[in-house]
Amino acid sequence: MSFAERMLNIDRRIIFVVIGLCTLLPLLYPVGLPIKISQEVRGVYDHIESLPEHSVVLLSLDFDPASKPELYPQAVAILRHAFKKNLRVIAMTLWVSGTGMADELLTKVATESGKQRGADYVFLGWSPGGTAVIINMGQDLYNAFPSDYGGKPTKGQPVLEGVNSLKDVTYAVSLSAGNPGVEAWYVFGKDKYKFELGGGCTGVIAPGLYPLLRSGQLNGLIGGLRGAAEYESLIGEKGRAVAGMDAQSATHVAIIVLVALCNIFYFSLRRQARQQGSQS
Amino acid sequence: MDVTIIGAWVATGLTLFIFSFLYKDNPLFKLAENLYVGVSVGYTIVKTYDTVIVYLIWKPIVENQEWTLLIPVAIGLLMLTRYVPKAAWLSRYAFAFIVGVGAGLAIPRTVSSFILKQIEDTVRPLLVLVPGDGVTFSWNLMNPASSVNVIIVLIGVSSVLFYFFFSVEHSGPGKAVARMGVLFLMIAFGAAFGYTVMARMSLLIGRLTDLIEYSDPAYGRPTLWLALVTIGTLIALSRRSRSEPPDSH
Amino acid sequence: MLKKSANCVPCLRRSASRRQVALKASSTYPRGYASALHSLRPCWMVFLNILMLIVVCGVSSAIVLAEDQLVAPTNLQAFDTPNDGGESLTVNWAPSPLDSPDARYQVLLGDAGAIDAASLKVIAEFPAQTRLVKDLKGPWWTKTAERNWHQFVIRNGKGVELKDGTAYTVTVAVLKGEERTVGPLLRATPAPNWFNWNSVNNLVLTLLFGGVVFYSIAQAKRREIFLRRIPGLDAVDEAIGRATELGKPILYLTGAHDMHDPSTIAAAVILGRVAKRTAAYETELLVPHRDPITMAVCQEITKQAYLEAGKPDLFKEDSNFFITSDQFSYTAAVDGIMLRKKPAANFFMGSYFAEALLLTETGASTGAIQIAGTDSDHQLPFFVTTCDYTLIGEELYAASAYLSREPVQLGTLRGQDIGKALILSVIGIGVLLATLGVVTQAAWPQYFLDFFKDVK
Amino acid sequence: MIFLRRQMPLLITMITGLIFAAQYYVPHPASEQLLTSATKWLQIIGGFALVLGVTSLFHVHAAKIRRKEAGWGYSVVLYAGMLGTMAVGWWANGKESVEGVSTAFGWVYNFMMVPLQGTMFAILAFFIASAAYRSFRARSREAAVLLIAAVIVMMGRVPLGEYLVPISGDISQWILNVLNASVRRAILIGVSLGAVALSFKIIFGVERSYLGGGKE
Repeated sequence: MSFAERMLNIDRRIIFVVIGLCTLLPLLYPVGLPIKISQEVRGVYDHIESLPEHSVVLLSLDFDPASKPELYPQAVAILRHAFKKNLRVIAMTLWVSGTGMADELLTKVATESGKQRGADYVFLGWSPGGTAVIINMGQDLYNAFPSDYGGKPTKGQPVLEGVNSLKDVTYAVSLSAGNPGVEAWYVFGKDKYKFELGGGCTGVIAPGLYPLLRSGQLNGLIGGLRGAAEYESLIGEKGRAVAGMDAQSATHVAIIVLVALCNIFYFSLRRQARQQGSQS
Repeated sequence: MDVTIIGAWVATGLTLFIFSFLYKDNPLFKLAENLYVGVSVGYTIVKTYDTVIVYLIWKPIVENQEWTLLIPVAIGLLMLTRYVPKAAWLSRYAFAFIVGVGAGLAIPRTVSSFILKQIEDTVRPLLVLVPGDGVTFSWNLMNPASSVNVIIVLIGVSSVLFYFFFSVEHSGPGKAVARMGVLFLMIAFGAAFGYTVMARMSLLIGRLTDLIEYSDPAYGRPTLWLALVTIGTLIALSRRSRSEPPDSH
Repeated sequence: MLKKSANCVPCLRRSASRRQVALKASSTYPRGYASALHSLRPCWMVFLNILMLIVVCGVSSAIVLAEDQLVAPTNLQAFDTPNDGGESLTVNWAPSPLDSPDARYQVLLGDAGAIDAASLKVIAEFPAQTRLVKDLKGPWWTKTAERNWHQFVIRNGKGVELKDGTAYTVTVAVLKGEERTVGPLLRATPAPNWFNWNSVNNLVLTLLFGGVVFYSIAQAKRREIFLRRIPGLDAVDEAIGRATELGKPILYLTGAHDMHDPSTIAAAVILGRVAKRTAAYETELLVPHRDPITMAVCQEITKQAYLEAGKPDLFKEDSNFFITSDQFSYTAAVDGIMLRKKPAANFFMGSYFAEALLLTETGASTGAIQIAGTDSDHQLPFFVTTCDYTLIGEELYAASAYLSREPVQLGTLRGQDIGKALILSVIGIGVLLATLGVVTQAAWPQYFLDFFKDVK
Repeated sequence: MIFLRRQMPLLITMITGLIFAAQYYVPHPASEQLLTSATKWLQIIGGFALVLGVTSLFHVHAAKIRRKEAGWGYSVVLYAGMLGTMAVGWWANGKESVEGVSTAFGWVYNFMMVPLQGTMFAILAFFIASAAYRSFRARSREAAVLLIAAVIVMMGRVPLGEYLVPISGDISQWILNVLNASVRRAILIGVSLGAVALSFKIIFGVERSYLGGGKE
């Protein structure tokens, strides 16, 4: 067995340890490298920045705990921004297992921003049907959500004054980890009810949303933890995402090194095989 | 506060049990995994009951006499006839309705959002009219709307569309176009690959951040103690299995 | 249908508004012009009207030029907004040479009985050079006025509450400094419409594509349809050959979904082909399953394949076996099989999630030839890097159609191909025309391009 | 009887499909009202579908426990988790928190479901790393292109990468915005054509696998 072969066949648990350390050490001893802001994230930020006070923003938290590390910081950053701008926030989720997380998140950010449920924001909770919920909200919001998360009737809540359907929403942001998510909000929402739409998503689905971004169907896109970190830097409140960026850097570099090693060993093995082939 | 401390211990323990899969598939992992499936099913049932039965059906009917809502309830109940072999065919009515409405809703909307909109943005002039300069060709790669990028997008869209074209043999000039399509595809897959790596690493970062938080003395350092317990159990288990037939992993 | 929907209410309004304009404009404007006022006209008439408006517009602006003082908006028209759900009115008026940055327009609205402009309410005010028809979205076939005309759509909102079937008085005033001149009072009635002509292109293209698909399916039922050979299938044969040489088994996975999913169906069809080969070469086949029903179906398919290969005695009932429906337990078990039995070839067909990488990585480490085919685009990068050959997305369906020769599958594939060819040509012609449009500054390419836009 | 079992469902699909496809082009309030009611119904039916989806799990694991199959103990854990969650859920009226104070249901959610689900996917990070070392090889020109693009994007998306190779950020932006977007667009168009064709086939009864229940 050659060196390359031996190296390729090492116990993979050694790699697990390496990657674990690459994550853990930067989290314990952060460096704080500067974060460049991309156009996509700025699209969402600038739009919220440009909205007049008391505009209605809809935040659909379409993710479950599996994507919490990526989308939770995005949600916190956008909410802080919206509350700072005194916008009215309608929050909801299309993913049943994300309901509790969305509720906890809203309560936390609203409390620190001194906002009142019912007056400054409302959490509609979850409703089954996915795309049907979006269409139904576009037709009549009170029909889709007769009551909010806490069981209070939605009709008559001060925060929803003048809002009858999605047509009365100025800006909607869907933070999604899959389907139903950003795409569904475009196809079944914006396409007909004509609100402006921004997106936030996990890294896995982000590349698939770029055609919609290019064609202006989305006016901005926050991709993954990196996107969240950019948004946190934009609003000047560094949180979990910025803190995670060093670890992200370290793991990426580690993966790149591993891929490089893999290919070096692979090609040296191939050359060996070819040499042996020509000798025999 | 006490409840939170117990919670921290439980959460840490379950997190570590699942991480133990990295060592190998073991009973601790299976325990956590099955608990996860059970809890999420239970959660879904409770949420569905609360949202659908209570707020979408019961209250509107009792408080506003919206009797028409009994129709979807009937359709929903038809769906459950799947479990009664003799009446299972009734469930077809429910599926026929859902699938029919779904297909009908999807057709025009898909055409509008994913076909027409996408064609519209691909069909752009190759030259731009700059006031004062007249008609120009812009070379700026960083501007997504520049002429050169418009051409690249055009080539990408056409060659990839051609690659998934099955009525024509990929030979002659077609072969070159298809090869171009494959190269474009590979670059896009590369981008997706990079992004997916980023996403998975972020998830790990998120979990480790929680574990670090739970190693705080305020919680009684559950991370430390439970890590020891998990490792100890794994060692004990592997000792026991060594005396038995060799493991599958 | 459409003509019929333009019955009583719009007719009433039409005659009322025609009278209004005629009163004021009879001396200056050609009579035929009034016909441009009704809202629910068919498209070809709109087009004719626009041509007429071009003429009218030239005449009127020449006249206005000769005057010096502030002139009321000319060619004012008010009518029910076409192609909508009602509760809305549209006002059009011609541009004036006095449309300078300091001039402003006001839109006024009141009850049907109003005879004095003073009793009307100002519902909007904007600079004179804004709200032009050309700034509005919408295809050319539903435009109600020339490109450089002004258009304002009155909708329900703050201070405005329009009711369908009720007539209203509408007018436009022009302001410049202290001066203010009010246009003629027009009457119009909002009404809901039964068809949205803005999306007629969507309807035509959808029907066209649907027709093409069914036509191709009918064709496929009658005669052979050509389908190019999928290179991945050669790789399949090659892998089975190598497994035979090495005397090692073949592992075949059908993915995470059940038999309702097209990807699983495709995987089952390809399994039939693989099983036929393994039967011919007398190679062992292992098919672990995640879904009992899929397992039963695949068992039948395998049996049939062995029968067709003339080796029914070699068929083993337990070559298809159920492990567990649980994602990661299944993965761990299959990884175990790979490490113990060291299959010479691994096939991953169908739909996969996060387990894909765990499976292919283990497979790669055992040195097996790996062939994947999946429509799960999020897992494709991993398959491409860890497998020797990957059927990408639609190629999986094409491979299955190629093997099964089923008319519905073949026809659908052909129909989609025609759709793609159409789109490719639209993109090609469109880019040329759009570029020509920029170079020559002509508006006519838009007549083609609008038809392939999503303009609502 | 055969009509009721076989043709009738197909007829329902066809009629509802055609109505709701046509609805898109009709702006009249009557058509909008139809859409409002139908989507409300779908919401409610969606709830039943969800229950249907999870109950198959009941059967599988109940059978396992009854027959005392290998690993039936884990099925008991699953049942315990499910029933326990349902009990606290109903006790708390299905709310994770009341006036910002967490309930027992919220506790189960926050300290069991969130870490369990989150960690399930976090372990994939390790497997990606190990696959990066053992299997991400440039075994063909295509795979080489893929890996190079991947490395650039990985560099360009983290601060350290941009710090080490400043241009990597711009290049990865360009790859995503132009190259990646064009490919995704072509895929999107292709997939949408497939989806529209499938919907047509469903409406006109050519595709009926959704009805299930074998070839009765």
